[in-house]
Amino acid sequence: MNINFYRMMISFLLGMLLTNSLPASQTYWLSDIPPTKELAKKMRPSHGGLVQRGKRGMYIKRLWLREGEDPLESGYIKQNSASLVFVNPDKKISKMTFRNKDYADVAFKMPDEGFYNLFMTNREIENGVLYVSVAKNESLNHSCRAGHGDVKSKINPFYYDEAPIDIIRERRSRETFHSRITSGDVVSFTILRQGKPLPGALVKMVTQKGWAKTLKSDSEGRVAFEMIRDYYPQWHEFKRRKMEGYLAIAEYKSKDAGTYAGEKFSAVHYKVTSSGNYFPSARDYKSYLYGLLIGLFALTISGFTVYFYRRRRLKIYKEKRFG
Amino acid sequence: MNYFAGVDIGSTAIKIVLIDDTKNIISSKVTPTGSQFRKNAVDALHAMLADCNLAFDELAYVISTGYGRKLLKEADESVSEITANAIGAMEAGREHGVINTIINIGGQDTKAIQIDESGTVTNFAMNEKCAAGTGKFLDVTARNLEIELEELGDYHLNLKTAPLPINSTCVVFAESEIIGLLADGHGKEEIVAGIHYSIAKRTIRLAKRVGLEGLVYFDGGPALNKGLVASMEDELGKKIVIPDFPQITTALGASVLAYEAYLDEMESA
Amino acid sequence: MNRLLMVTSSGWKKEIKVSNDPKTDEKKTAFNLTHQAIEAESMLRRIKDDFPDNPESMNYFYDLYQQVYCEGRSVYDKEKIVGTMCVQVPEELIYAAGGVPVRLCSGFYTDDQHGAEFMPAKSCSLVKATLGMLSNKSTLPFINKVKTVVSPTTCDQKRKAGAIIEEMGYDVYNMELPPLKESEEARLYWQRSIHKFSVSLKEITGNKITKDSLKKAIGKTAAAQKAYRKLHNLRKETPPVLLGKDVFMITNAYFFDKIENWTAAVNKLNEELEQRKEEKFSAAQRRAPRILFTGSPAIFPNLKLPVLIEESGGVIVADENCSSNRMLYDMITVDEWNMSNMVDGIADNYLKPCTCPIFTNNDDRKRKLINMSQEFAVDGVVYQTFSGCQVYSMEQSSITKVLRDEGIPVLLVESDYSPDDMGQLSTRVEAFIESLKAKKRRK
Amino acid sequence: MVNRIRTFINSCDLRRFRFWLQLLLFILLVYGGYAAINLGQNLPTFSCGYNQDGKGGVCYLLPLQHQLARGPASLFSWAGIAVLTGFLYFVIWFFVFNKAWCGYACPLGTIQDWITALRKKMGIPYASYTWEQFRHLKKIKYALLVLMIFIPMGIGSGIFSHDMATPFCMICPGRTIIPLFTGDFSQLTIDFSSKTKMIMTTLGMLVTGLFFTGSFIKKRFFCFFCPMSALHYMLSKPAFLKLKKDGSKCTKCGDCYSVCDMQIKEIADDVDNINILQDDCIMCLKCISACPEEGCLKVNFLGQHVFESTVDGYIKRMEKGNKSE
Repeated sequence: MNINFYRMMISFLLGMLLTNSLPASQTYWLSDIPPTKELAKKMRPSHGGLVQRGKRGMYIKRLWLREGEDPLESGYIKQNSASLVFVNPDKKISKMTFRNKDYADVAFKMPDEGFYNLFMTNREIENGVLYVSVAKNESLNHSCRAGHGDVKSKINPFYYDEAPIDIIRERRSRETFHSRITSGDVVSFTILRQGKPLPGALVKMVTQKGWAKTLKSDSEGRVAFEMIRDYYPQWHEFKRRKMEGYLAIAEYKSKDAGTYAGEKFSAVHYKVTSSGNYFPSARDYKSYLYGLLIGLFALTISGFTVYFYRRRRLKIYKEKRFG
Repeated sequence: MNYFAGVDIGSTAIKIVLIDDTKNIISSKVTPTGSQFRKNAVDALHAMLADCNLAFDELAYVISTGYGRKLLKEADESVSEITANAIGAMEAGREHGVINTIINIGGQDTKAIQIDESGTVTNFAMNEKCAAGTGKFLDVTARNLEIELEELGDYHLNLKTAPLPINSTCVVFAESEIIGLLADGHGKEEIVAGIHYSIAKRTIRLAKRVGLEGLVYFDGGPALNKGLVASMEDELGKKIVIPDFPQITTALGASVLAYEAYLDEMESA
Repeated sequence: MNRLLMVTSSGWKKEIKVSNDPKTDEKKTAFNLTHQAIEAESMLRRIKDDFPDNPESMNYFYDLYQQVYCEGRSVYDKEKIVGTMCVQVPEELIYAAGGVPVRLCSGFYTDDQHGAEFMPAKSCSLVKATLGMLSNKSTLPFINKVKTVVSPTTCDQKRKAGAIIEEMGYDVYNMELPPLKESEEARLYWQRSIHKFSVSLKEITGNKITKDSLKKAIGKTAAAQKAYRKLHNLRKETPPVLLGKDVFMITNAYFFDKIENWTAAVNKLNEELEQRKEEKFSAAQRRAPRILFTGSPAIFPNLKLPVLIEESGGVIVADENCSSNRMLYDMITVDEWNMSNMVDGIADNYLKPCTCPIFTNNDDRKRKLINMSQEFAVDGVVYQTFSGCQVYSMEQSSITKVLRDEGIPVLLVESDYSPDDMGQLSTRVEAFIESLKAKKRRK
Repeated sequence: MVNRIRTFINSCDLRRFRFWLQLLLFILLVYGGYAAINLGQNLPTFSCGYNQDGKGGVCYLLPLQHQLARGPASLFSWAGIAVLTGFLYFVIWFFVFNKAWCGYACPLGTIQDWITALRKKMGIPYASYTWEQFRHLKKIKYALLVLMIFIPMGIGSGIFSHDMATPFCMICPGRTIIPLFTGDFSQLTIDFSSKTKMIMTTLGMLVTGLFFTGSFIKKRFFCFFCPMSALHYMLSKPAFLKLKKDGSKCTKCGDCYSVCDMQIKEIADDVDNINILQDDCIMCLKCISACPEEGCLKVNFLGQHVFESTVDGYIKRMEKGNKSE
């Protein structure tokens, strides 16, 4: 754990050098993993990832802007003035900005159940190309005490038409607030541009351990990845709640030209990122074979004991014998 | 004025009682039963009526009781001697207080009856088949000692020493036992007293089965025998009520029942 | 063929033809000339004629007794008869094994005298009569057909009688009955002896008990018991629809009659009684005291006491003895109709509800008597014990105490088969009936 | 008119009635979820919570163990009220049918009755405990109840790891068997993720294996060890549905004891108490259907007649049984 910490510090320093203008070609994404240990202590796990407990049990979500393509070691951006669009489960859209205290971070309360979406859009022109980079984050808020009543209405993702480019993780058929993405699951994304499916986008999936795969989105802008199984500890050290991060980056170059803030550009380079977590698959630690074996074992053993007991009882009658 | 008759055809004697509708006894008669139950009973009844110059049809209601009750066709109804005895004892013992237990030693059987205040029989016991300790036993004893039945009481009373323990009260062996005792030189008084005590012990044991609390009433022929009464009281440990005419209590009860049955008939008619 | 005039104690005459045809080898007189026949005939006559309005469907039973007990014509001819000594022998198993159970308890005074040679003076007349019947040459015809006698070793005298019967040449099968019935061990013990009995029935009757034969057997006795249960409930009516002596005749007929005919006859009688119930017809006088008869079983022709009670004005509305109620009341309950559950169901049915005094504690019998006296609105209980019957006389005090606490008067009668205590008995019974009437009038 | 209905009910064929009612309630509790039926999560019967979307309501033991595992801070604070209200709902549900929940509504009980019916068809006789075994095994359900309450509290106060969550559910055959009816086989697994999980799921599978053999030879095998029945019994006194016996009418024929699935002896032997409900009783009312005495055994709901033993009913049932199988 501490090795990563040093590497994180280096990239952090590197980040410090660059002023708040962002090199356009970099990948920016929002992550709920805190940069420092002190912050990490304040965090608590919940169904929707790390949260902070506010007054009377209110969950507060904090997101940090990070730069880089590695879900674990990407550096934290110091300041950023980009505007943020915040959408709560009731689909009310509001604006937000980074607090830029010592990191570019944002925090919001999550009173209701459901998904909270946050979009950071940043536009830069660099040597004639307009880089539109969007960092998206979808945080879930759920507590079992609220019961599991109408899951159906709150589970569906939010389609934000104004986003220049958007990446949406599709919900699986019987998904509930308790469902988790596990190794071996098929995770599919839809890439939208101004609300319309964007075919031909290059979507790259990067996991914490460095596995990466790039696919092209099909005609409806859909792309599907099968999550990799990359957790092989000794069986007795196995942690079924081991959380590993992934980063989905979609890029698309379009030829249309135009001017932005006075400068002309000849091509637009869209980039949208979305981070998430995945866990070891139940099949890694649950075995049907052993289950059925033990069940059958108990069945046959007790069956035979009863059969022989009954046969023996016919022959002699077990009297109470003394001595 | 209506007259009611109660005819008690016992094994040894026929007892008839005549009462009027104020329930006091007009006349009573005791004759030996003899062999023809029915004829003797009817003759005795007619003889008694003749004495009080009444005709048979003036009798409003006649009830027969005792062993031969079913044979007396002239009776309007027949009632068991236990029920009759109970009513009779309650009637005769009225001035002595409320009777609880009746002991009746008849010719062939000994009965103990427990009644409640209204004269209903609540429990009773009889000696089994054997006639030991009954009137018959006293007759045989008197005959063997060549003394009169009535003298038994006096012999018992002028006894000075302790009575002789007689173990068997069996009528059949009574004769041989008494002759044996006489041969051993025992006085008649000793023997009579011993016999009285063994009868008393046997009767009280029977009576215990129905309970002996409250007032005990003793009737039947042997109740005339003073000696027997004394031994019974000694054995029981308290006074026993003896009616003036103990022999006719059952017949009296039958006549009272005749009177009540006559009243029932009048009401329902 | 010369004629002989016979006169019995109760003044009844009968003309007798003395057959001396050479065919009968050792000069065996035809059954209908024996003393048993005379005794049976006089009692049957007394039961039929001394009571005015017997139900019409009782004639089936009167004719049955006439046929079997007076003329000696057996109901069975080819069937395999298995004699049983007591109600504890499971009839269903015998029927299932193809045999026919016949109860050997006899009520004949003549047999009682014959039996006296085997038994001590003061012993149960019923057992003496049974021994006499089995040893007597000119006995009831179907008794000669009995080869096997099943004795469930209930009361001491019946158990020892089993050994004497064995010496007479019958083969006797003794079943082991536990002296206590409450505990689980007793239940299993009895179930084991029933299992042994159902297996050894194969040697007795020659065919094995199968599931179907057992089911049919249980169905047969269940139908009979259903008919009896209906009769039992009809007797609760006031005014009473039937005299007790008739019920004894019916249930005693169950000893030797074919079960199908018996059930049909009882069902026919039930209809007639149902009809009487509507008409509010009373089989007894107006204020006849309702008597519960319990104690040693009253078996034809020794219905001396019941007939005496009803002649002196009482009516026996309920009985609790093993010649009638206890034999037919409890029905077999089966949860799963396979062999093991049916046989165990039979075992439980004969042991658990039984109120026979041979079991050590008799609180079941007390509760049953109290419950019956309430249900039948009983005025008095007559408790008969045969002199020498030790189990019933031992229970006299406890039963009388319990009934007296409930306010029910009890008449304890100790008698036997001989008619010589008729005089004394009639006095006591009449007195008891009169005391009940007086009590009833005052109430 | 009331009497005619009453005699009709009293002489009904209880076996057939019970089969259909059990089937109906089984469908309600195991497939109710598909018809959006949700009877809440405090049901006094084994409508298993692990049967994800099919369940018509949740067996109270699951939320009870969750709530007790919350840790002493919140358990004994105001938040603890939720545990009490949950328990209150359970008690109200329970008061309505008393232990008839086990005899009629419990899906696991119904499965065992079906297995018994199979054994009956095959003509194999049932087994029964001896009196000693009965007396000793009787205590197990109370031990399980105590464990079920104290282990979650232990989890809450940190003595046990979270992997021990809902301990009884882990070893309950309901968790593994009832979801099978909605095609969810996931519970038949051994969870190797931690030693505790491994042991608990192994125990679960062992009990499932034992359950099948046990309920094949012994009627209502599992109900004898079930902590829910122990919990029920503590609340059964004031419940509305009462099993009553009139001792004066009882001839101690022992029929009720011989047909009782749970082998309860007190029902036949006890002639003094009126209220004779025992802790093992599942109120299947077979004893009432087997009682030959008029009005001896009866069950009534707040004093109103529900079912009563009658002679005619008894005879009819015995005749029907004799002819059928």
